[in-house]
Amino acid sequence: AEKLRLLTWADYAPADIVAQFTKETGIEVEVTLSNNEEMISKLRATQGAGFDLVQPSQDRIAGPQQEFGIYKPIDLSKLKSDLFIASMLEATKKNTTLDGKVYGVPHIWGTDGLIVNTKAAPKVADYNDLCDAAIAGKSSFRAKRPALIAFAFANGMDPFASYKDAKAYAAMMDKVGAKLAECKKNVKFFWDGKDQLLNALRSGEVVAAMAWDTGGWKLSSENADIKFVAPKSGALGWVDTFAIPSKGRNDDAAYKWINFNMRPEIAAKIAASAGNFTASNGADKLMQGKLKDQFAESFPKAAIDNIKWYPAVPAGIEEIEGKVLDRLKAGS
Amino acid sequence: MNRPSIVWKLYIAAFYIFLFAPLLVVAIFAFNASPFPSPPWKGFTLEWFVGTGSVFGKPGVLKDPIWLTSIGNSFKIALPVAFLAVLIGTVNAWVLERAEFRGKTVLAMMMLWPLVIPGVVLGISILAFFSRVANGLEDALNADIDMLRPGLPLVILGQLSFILTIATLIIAARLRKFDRSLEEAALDLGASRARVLRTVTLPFLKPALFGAGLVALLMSFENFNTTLMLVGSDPPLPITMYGQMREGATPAINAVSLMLMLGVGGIASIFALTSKAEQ
Amino acid sequence: MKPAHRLTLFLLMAPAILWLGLLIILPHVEILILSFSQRVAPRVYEFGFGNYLEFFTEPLYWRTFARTAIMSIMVTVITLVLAFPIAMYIARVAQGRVKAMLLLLCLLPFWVSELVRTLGWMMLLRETGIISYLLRMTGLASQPVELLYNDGAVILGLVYGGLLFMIVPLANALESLEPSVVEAGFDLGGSRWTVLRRIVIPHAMPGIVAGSIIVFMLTVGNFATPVLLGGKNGLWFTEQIYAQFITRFNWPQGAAFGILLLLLSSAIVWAGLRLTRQSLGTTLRQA
Amino acid sequence: MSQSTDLDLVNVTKQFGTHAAVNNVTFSVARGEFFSILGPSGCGKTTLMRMIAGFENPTSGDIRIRDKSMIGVPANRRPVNMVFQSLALFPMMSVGENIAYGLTCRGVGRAEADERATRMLERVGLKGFGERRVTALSGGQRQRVAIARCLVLEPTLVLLDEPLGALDLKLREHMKIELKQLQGQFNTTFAYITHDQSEALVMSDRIAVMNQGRFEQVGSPRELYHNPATPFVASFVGETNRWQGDVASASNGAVTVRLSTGGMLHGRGGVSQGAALSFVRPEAVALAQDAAALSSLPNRFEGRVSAVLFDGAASSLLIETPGFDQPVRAVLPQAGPLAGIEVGEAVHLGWTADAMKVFAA
Amino acid sequence: MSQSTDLDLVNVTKQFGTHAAVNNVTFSVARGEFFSILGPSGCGKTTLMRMIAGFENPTSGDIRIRDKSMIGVPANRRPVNMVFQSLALFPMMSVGENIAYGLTCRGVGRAEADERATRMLERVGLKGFGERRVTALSGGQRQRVAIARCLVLEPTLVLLDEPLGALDLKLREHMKIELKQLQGQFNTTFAYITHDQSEALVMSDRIAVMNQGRFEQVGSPRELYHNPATPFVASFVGETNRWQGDVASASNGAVTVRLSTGGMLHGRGGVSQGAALSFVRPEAVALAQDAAALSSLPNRFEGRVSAVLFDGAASSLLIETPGFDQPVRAVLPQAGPLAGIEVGEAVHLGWTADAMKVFAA
Ligand SMILES: Nc1ncnc2c1ncn2[C@@H]1O[C@H](COP(=O)(O)OP(=O)(O)OP(=O)(O)O)[C@@H](O)[C@H]1O
Ligand SMILES: Nc1ncnc2c1ncn2[C@@H]1O[C@H](COP(=O)(O)OP(=O)(O)OP(=O)(O)O)[C@@H](O)[C@H]1O
Ligand SMILES: [Mg+2]
Ligand SMILES: [Mg+2]
Repeated sequence: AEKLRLLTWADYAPADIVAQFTKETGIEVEVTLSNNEEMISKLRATQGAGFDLVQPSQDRIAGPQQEFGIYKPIDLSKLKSDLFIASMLEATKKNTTLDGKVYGVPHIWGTDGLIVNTKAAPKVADYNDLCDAAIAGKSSFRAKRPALIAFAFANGMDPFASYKDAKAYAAMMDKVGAKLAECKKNVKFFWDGKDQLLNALRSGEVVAAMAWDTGGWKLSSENADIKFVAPKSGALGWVDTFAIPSKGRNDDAAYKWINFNMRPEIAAKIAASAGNFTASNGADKLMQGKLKDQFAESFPKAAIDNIKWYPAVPAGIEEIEGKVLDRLKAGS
Repeated sequence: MNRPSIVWKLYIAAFYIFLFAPLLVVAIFAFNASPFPSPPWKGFTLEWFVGTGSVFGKPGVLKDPIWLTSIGNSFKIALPVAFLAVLIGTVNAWVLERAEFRGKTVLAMMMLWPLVIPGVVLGISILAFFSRVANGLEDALNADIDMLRPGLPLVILGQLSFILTIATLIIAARLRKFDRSLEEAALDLGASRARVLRTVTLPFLKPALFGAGLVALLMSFENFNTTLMLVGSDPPLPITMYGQMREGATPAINAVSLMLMLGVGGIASIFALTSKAEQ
Repeated sequence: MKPAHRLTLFLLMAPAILWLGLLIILPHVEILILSFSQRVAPRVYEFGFGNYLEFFTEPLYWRTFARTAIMSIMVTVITLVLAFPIAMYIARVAQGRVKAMLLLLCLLPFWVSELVRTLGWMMLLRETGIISYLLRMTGLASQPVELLYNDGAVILGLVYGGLLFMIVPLANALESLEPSVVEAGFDLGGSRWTVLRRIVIPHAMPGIVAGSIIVFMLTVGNFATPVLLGGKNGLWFTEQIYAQFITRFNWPQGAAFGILLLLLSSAIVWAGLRLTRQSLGTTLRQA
Repeated sequence: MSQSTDLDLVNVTKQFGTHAAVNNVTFSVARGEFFSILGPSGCGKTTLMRMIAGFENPTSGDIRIRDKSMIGVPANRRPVNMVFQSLALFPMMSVGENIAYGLTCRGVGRAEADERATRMLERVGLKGFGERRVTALSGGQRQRVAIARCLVLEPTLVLLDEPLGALDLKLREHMKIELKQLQGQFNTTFAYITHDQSEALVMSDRIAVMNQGRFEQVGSPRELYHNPATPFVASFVGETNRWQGDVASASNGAVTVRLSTGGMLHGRGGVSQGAALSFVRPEAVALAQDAAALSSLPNRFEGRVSAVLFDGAASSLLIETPGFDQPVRAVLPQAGPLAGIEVGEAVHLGWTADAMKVFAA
Repeated sequence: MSQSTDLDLVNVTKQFGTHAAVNNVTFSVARGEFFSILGPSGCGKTTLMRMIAGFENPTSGDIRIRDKSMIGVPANRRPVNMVFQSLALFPMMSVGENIAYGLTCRGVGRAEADERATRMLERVGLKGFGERRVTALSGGQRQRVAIARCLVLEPTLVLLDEPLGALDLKLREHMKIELKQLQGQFNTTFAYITHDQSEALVMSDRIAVMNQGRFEQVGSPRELYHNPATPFVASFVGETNRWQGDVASASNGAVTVRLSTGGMLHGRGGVSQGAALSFVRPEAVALAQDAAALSSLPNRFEGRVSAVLFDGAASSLLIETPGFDQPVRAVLPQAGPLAGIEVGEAVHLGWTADAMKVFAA
């Protein structure tokens, strides 16, 4: 049978959705789970072969494309653009355009903020509070670029403004790195996988962490003390996309999958499975009230306005960040 | 010297407890009716083996396509690796023990070399090299050769690169013990060379061939470092386990681990029994 | 007869040549070449020592390197010390069935995936794990105790992983020591310590070296154990290689690290062999 | 015990499970004596020696060296040293280090130990071999190093467990004589075990013949050879003819034996009735071309040569003789009319009553 | 070649590099003969045999079996079978399968091969052993299986490469006789190699003494023992006294030798001047208490017993004799006044000129 090889995040392709797709189209879907870095590195290793559809974040498309040429331009005519929230589609297209060609369309979006056990760590309201001695040994964040960006904002810098100026950016990152290094002794571990963090929060090994909103809301429903908090300096907004690898073998199926996924009723189900929001136009109406309520609780109007959306990452920036992160992990 | 002191015996006992503690813990908590593999004990369940996911939100190993496919992938890798390791290992052993040619010591040293290369380095070097070959072929032929990209074939080659050394050593060790006058005796009694090989040499090597096959199977099943760098869209068991462990383990991993232990234990006992029968 | 003979020989050697050539030598040549190419612009690379320079100028990298080397040596020594009495017992005290059992029991855990073993240690050591739980149950600790995510846990995991590879060559070497030689050592007036130092250890030297080399190699090249058991402070050099390849997409830098790791391990193995005057071939055969 | 004994074993027994490897053995070895224990494989020789050296503890009985009980004294504190069957040279040391090992264990300084080792090497005829690896020595040289390694410690007693077992025939012949000379030269007491009767006979002052954990007889080589006390000793020590029969009559030590195959034999022994074993040495069988020459002998027969086993001075004849179920073995005459005898020829044979020992079977 | 020879080697040479392991050897073995090649270790015996079996090709010369040249015929097509020093029984097969192996190789059917193997086992005294593993046999039984495996093929010629080397002394003595009997019973030609002179002497019809790749002498056991053609044969075959000296005078085969230590000896040999080696067998040395008894002997000396090597029938004396640099070895008299002679006693000794062989050194 026809096959679609999908490289995506956990929960983005739940089994029942896959089954429904197969039923409708006769196309089988082979799902491989991954994260941004591994998605790109896999494609880099294969020069864009091995998968037919991938879902990196929108800021991770242009740079790697420029360096490695691992994606194929998207034929927008094959997509039903009215299925997308127009503003989000436009923003994503802009961020993923290289040499006039579009390489990604939006799928799921969400934010990075703080998950706080309000009983054990009532005072945590911003990223810097993770470094507070009161919760020594019980905080956590990922040793990845979102942490750098978040702490930059929390300490009054604007990293996105310096994207174009590598030197200034490097200097800024050094400062952030120093701040994080100081914070490190407070950290139980740098979390890696979502469930790993959630388990630690559940068990009380960790009481406050920088993490994705969905995780916080999931825990909230289990334990009312745990809340997702939009930090004072602003949550970080991300958008995961659909992109087609340069040597994908089944573009038709890929477009079919995208269109299928963006159908409001399907998108709603996926959003519920992932616990995030979708770029599908009209899906929010179908979504259960709970997620909306949680979003409303975590994001008062001001906080929504304060969300910092990632712009596309220019090539070279990640190298600067990478070194800072390495130092953070290695230094003691 | 031959009467061990009590301290020594205690040390031995402690050592074996130390050796098995982690495995026992893993095995026991495969049956814990809790979504996390940690104490306290919440009661006995088989949910993590055969559950459909209705109880803990995640299905048991035998119902979860992720685990099932990765177990399948492990076999898809291990069986060819074992087969090729035995086949090529036998030929290599023959070259090492029987052939006379200049540069033999160099070749023998080269065959040992993979053992002192870190697995990760082996992985990246093969990845980089085959990727260059694939790119070159792509430019030249305008066709992408999937086999040379990360994926099952490359994992098989990567594992083979060092498992072959082990297989060669095992078979060569046995071949070295072979008394060549047995072959001469068979010739002397009128057998043709092919017959000598079939009736005398191969039967003698059989335990080593079998042993090398099992060892290759086990090593392939548990290899992580090299595989990690070469895996494509079809991860074998260790890679999946690693992913799940970084995600925060559920007892499903314990269940898989227990199955793995039982499998390995089974193979090891077969091996022990056959080698005993051999004596 | 002669040309046919040479053809046969060539055919027999072909698999070995293909194996070593395609899977070992050329790939290493490739990463060597790769390690000398440095990026000047997107998709533009040129020859240079930049990747190595980077290693030496960035303390982070060489510190991780040194840390990995030193900890690996520590792990090797600890493993040797822990394994020696066990190997001694298996080789020289235990008899018949017991001996076979002890050896088989030693082997079993090590054929199970490294990840399973590491998982076991994680379950034992973590704050919500078994040991912490038991300590609280027995009243020895009032708070949950975190034993995971530190260098101690890494060393523990690595030692555990290396034990078998130490015990087997040691036991082999010790076993080949004739009992009467040991008895002669006592008979001529030697104390336990004298016999151990002057007879048993010198005899077991090939086994000690073989075991140490293997354990060192496995340790220095390990990835999963330090990653999973290690804390926020510890970075293993293989993680750097992994990071360069996977999260940084910087293959040339990763290749340079790979070459450096290869040099490190070869150098230490060579030094070990020189110090103990053993040869690689016989040593590995011992294992 | 008398003051001039170096070693005394008193009722020593060693049980392994229910099996008594050494069973109630008592003997003494005098100062300066070359004492051998001779017995077949598995009879308990090594076990006995290991108890003296201190590697096994006797189940019961006492072991005394120069009148001091050794029970509970560990091997490294006993004034005895052992030459092992496998020699057990230390392969990780040079020849010189091997010999100096025991001295350094005693706390003798490096320099002095080396010097004494060098001197000892000279005395055993291995001058200048100190730096060699032991693996680079010939069998006989290794042998001498093993002995030198013991002698340098000037032990009261040297134990030797089949030290010539690993050597080839010609070398063994040579080392037999050399070993005996060394013992005389150092004037040390040797306790030597072997399963080779020729070794024991040639070297020893006294021999104990051991069988199934017990001593059958202790005596000088000639005593054992000419006056065996038991059938086991008679057949184990030296080549012999052996026939089974029944006592026909007995008086005053003179015994007549009837073989089941008909022969009547006259010999001497302490048996008075029932089944009997008779032993005659091949060299005691007299041969003649005509019966008259043997008329003085009580045992006289006529037979036919079935095989000539020519082996130089050790040649023998097998003679098919009516009344006997196996051929009689006799020494091939080196001179005289019978020197050239061939297979199939008839011959007369006979022996004195004294030459035939009869034992109860 | 004569029609009654089974094996003929003509000027066979085998070079390994520059070293000639076998050097221009020519001999024939008659049908049904037991022919031995006797020589020290490394003299080329195995190489010679491997050329006959077909595992090595001679550098030059011809090997003919029943008058057919074997040059270029591979091992598995030659009508000879070999019993290997290591026996080379197939451990993966039962005793019966071992014996039937050669038959099935020839295409004999399973059932018939089994039956013939069973019959052969019976003939070598191993009835009912067919199902056993070869590892479950004693040394002597394995020996017989190895021979049966060859004999079942009814080869023209059986080659045996030191087949008794691995057995212990007593068993070897026994197997010597058994092997000779087997050969007689099957009436097959045997070519046997050994470095043990006693084996060769006892079993063989003819013996070739080999040294450094060459044949020194070929002859019957008695010929070799009593009339050695070369000094090597004289000293290698049988126990002997050996002295080095110079020819003082020589005429008509009678030679007088002056030892450097003064002694004057009279013997026989083809040497007329220069350095000479003299050989006398211990059993040829006559002993007496007073000189008069030896007055008829041309060689007469007086000495003093330096060692009595008591070994039953094989006992000997070492006699320190003025004029000789080493003690003279003589057989210990078993009877007469000298039977009880002790170390230190004076004794007269002598031998005939015929008993002493003199060769150019
Ligand atoms: N440690 C032991 N445990 C049990 N039985 C033993 C032990 N050591 C020896 N034996 C048994 O005791 C008996 C005597 O053994 P020992 O080694 O003393 O014989 P031996 O006379 O030295 O024989 P050989 O001439 O073959 O060396 C044998 O039956 C042997 O199996
Ligand atoms: N394949 C070979 N290559 C080189 N030299 C060889 C080879 N085979 C034998 N030789 C040499 O030829 C000589 C004779 O060897 P051979 O094995 O025939 O001796 P042998 O008389 O059988 O000795 P042994 O009694 O020890 O078995 C030896 O010096 C040996 O080293
Ligand atoms: Mg013994
Ligand atoms: Mg030979």
